[in-house]
Amino acid sequence: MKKLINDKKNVVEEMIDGYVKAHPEYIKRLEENDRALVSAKPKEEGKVAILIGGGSGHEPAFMGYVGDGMADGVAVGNIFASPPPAPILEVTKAIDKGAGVVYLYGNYAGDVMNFGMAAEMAEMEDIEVEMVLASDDVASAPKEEKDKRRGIAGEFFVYKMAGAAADLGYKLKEVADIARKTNDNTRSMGVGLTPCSLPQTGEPSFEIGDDEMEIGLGHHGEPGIRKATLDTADKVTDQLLQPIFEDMEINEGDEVAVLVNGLGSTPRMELYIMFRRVEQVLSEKGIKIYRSYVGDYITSLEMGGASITLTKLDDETKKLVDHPVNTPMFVQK
Amino acid sequence: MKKLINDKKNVVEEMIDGYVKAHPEYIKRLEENDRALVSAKPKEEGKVAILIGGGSGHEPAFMGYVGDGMADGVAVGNIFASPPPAPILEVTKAIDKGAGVVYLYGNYAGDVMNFGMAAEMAEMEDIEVEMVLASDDVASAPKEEKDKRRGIAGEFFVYKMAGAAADLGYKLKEVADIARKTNDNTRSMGVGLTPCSLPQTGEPSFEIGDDEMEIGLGHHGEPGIRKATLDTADKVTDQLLQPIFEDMEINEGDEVAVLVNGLGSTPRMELYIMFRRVEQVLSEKGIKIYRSYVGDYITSLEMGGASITLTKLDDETKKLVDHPVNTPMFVQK
Amino acid sequence: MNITAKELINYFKEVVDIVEKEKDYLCDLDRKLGDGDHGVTMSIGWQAVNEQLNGKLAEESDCGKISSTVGMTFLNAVGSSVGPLYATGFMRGGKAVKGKSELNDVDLAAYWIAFINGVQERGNAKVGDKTMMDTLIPALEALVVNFDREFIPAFESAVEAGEIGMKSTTDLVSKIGRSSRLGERSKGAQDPGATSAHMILKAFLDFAKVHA
Amino acid sequence: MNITAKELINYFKEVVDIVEKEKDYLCDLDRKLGDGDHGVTMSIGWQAVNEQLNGKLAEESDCGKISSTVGMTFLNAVGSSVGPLYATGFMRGGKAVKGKSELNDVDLAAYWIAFINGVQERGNAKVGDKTMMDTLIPALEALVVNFDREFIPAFESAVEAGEIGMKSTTDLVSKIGRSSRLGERSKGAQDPGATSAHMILKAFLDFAKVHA
Ligand SMILES: Nc1ncnc2c1ncn2[C@@H]1O[C@H](COP(=O)(O)OP(=O)(O)O)[C@@H](O)[C@H]1O
Ligand SMILES: Nc1ncnc2c1ncn2[C@@H]1O[C@H](COP(=O)(O)OP(=O)(O)O)[C@@H](O)[C@H]1O
Ligand SMILES: [Mg+2]
Ligand SMILES: [Mg+2]
Ligand SMILES: [Mg+2]
Ligand SMILES: [Mg+2]
Repeated sequence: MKKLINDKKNVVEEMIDGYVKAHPEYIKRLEENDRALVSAKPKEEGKVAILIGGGSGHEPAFMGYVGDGMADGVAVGNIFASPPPAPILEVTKAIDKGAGVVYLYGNYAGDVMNFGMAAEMAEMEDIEVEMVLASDDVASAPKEEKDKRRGIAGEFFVYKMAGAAADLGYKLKEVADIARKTNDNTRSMGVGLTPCSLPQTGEPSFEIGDDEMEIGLGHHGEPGIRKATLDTADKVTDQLLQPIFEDMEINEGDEVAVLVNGLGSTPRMELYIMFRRVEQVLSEKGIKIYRSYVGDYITSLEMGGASITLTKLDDETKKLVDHPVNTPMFVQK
Repeated sequence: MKKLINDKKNVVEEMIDGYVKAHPEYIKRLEENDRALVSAKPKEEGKVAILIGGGSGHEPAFMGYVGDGMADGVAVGNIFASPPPAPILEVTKAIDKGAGVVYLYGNYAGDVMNFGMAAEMAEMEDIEVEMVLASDDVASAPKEEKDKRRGIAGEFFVYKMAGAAADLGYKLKEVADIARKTNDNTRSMGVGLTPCSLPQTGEPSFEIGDDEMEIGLGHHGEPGIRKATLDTADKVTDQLLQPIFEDMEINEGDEVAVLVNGLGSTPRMELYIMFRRVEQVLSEKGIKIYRSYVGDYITSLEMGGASITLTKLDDETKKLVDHPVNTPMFVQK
Repeated sequence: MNITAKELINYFKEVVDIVEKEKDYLCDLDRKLGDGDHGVTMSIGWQAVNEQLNGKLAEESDCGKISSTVGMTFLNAVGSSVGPLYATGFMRGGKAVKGKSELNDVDLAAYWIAFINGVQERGNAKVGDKTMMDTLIPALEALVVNFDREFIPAFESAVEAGEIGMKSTTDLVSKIGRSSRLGERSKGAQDPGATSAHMILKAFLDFAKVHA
Repeated sequence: MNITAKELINYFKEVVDIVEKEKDYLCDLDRKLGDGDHGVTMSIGWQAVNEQLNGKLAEESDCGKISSTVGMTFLNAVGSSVGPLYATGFMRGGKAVKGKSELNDVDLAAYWIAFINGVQERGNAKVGDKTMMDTLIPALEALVVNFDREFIPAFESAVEAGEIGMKSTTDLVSKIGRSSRLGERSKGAQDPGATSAHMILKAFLDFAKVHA
């Protein structure tokens, strides 16, 4: 596939370079490690700090979400690969304001090991760390094993709520609890239409027929639960919603935030057509949409497809989801 | 190409449907015409209103830019086709607060005719209308005929500045002058890597070899000025910047806002790699970047490629570019 | 010859069918020069017209009203470049035959003269700009020069002249509209608007011959 | 037999070459089961290691230091799943031979035992989970059972057992890591990590034989 890149070995480096140069008022690269980025506006002393991270290629996630109301720092991995412990540790040291740091990341073997190692090292430096893993992808393990599920677009809500809580002065444990509660109340399902390709290999990430879609696809192109014949937007949306409803305790009168997330190359036009159906189905069920997000929030390079995420809200998380955010790639008033 | 749509005849209708349902706090569809959308938060009496519009398929443009600090209403056309006069007129009537309406749109034969007809009708209803056409695409006509050029991503800055001016209470003529000044000081160049396809035809919008790019491509897939062999991001960026510099009165010490705009499927990673080069070249020339925008601002469905826009700033436009914005698809604090 | 309101409606229905049949071809042409949607746009517009023809206009007996409604309907369904152009044509044509329930030879000539002048005024394109005017202006000239009481022979030469004009667009460098940005690269492809304009004229000629 | 620090460095350079040669194959395997980057990751990591081998480590005479540095370098270059896994292996191996400028048969056995135990502790995977442990645990068992003063024969059986383990992953349903989400669909492809682990062991055997 065609890419606007220079040396394929340097894509992540050069992306970060461009990023910090484009948004110096938001973001700073640490001298200690060039994969370690922190907010240019440090938090007040005594407030809990939020650290996010994961592989590259998911932009706006993860580096795009550093700023007021979301994360204080990010560790940036290679494409689709967890960052190593070193940048995580450096970010941790830089953003800790004496109140501890919450690590938020997706449930992937690599991230679990690298963030885990970094947390051990941080504790050796007397920094308290809480870790919360997003595991919102219904397709990735049965309901009984929710903690085995991977994190996909629903991670966005985990950052959103935890970031707001930290901003509002919640304590370490409380911020982590908000993140856990959000993850518990969040479900996502994705569909893939066209593959992406890693700059280094140029090979399509998966094979798929001209009239096929991959239901339950992961956001690194990991195969989903089944291939099916591509159908109308409404029917595809229904196929994504159904397992979410089967999995989730959600009833008439409940309120949710909705995220219809594009995987990279699917136009907003199609995302809004999907949203239209989500709204129809939810309103038929008497479930109220409190807030909606439609766009590219966690992508997979130029992959084609989308995911739908529902997160059930209560009075506390409604306040948190409304909390303003100001980052280079996501601003909410 | 694969699309997540229902009936291809209804894509625009259903997109708008989803859009207004997703963002009821921002946007309202007029009863008089279902292609006529206005801000849910009407402007104060006596303030100039901004009307934007054009074909669909460019999302976030144009409908995404309705809200505080940008446009008050939008007329939505079919895919890549100007809206007819009727929705333009209805929006005009709905948003006029007695101080007149500025129409901002790109310089395309269709838009010129339809907006022109609507303006005539509006005048018959005693609404004062000013029209400003964006013509920022250096590739589309020689320098001597700047007014023949088409508008591409640089339109964003025209909306941004005019929207801010209207918000700050500028009068009709003054808002239009700001829009014209911005257009005069704005230059863009695009590059296409992969085509998009209209939902109705499913055919690729242009043909291009596996190692080719189209330099100077328009954002509807109109062929550019030449095909060239795909090169590194830095060299492509240089090829886009060179004609901009040749065309523009810009010197050491000048300040600019930069927009690196993705056409649809090009990942942010690549846009930031291009931005990195833009910053290098500008800083070599001693030109200061006052503000940067990197992302999908005016797209062409799932087209692959990008454009670079520079807009030269003065003290007034610096204030205007900094002015906050709050729309469903673009928020600036 | 006389064309009744009912027949005029049937003519417009023929255009609907032709556009449906030729829409892919029109898109192909537009992909070479523009944004590839001319066939889509024509189809959207004429399908909307078709609804009116079968609905509100089905019993309409004023040829002028029929044509203006076709124009307005087309315009509001498509916008785009051809929306205002063809709409203005059909509305001006309608104005020229306002109130008439039948069109005789003179009416028909007046109708198409008004049509073409309307398109020209709206778009301001000249012969050689590589637009539909390369079909329409030669057609207008031939119609005016050859009209002498009988519509069909004059219109036959108009369609012939239009066809030559249409074909001439292949070798032209575009000077107006989307394709003008291509410069020299616009050579070698026939203009989609010139092509659809020819279809509209040709369809009327065929229709008139059958009903003569 | 004895492996000097210089030779140990040369072994790691062999791994660098093998990974470069096999990276596409490893990506192919990972595309079937995971995110398609295993070869890329291995290549990035071993290229970073190679820089150290030719730079800071070129004159290093402490085998323990060499191996730990290889581990840390690999980890910091790649992160990912295999970063912590292989890094822990090389660091634990390094710890087992700390301070030694030459490794004898017993040292070598201790090195690889520590290596495999390290990987196992880091990843907590068991035989049958369809990971690199399907190569490494059988290898460890064979090494321990067969080691009797001489390293090469014992390691030969370790590599053989590892190969059988590696091949067995093809028919396994994955229980851990990215591919576990595939369920039954993970059957039919050999695990990329099991494959690269076998390469690392096999390369050492070949190297040791030449230097014996
Ligand atoms: N000013 C004009 N006068 C006459 N015809 C024009 C003018 N501008 C464009 N056209 C015609 O419009 C055609 C393109 O129509 P279409 O593709 O439907 O619209 P758009 O260019 O908005 O996509 C061109 O082929 C040309 O014949
Ligand atoms: N917990 C674990 N223990 C041992 N090996 C593991 C574990 N998790 C994953 N692996 C190995 O990692 C390999 C994948 O490596 P790689 O593709 O580089 O990382 P990632 O999965 O992060 O993309 C798998 O093939 C598997 O052998
Ligand atoms: Mg990976
Ligand atoms: Mg068009
Ligand atoms: Mg067109
Ligand atoms: Mg992998």
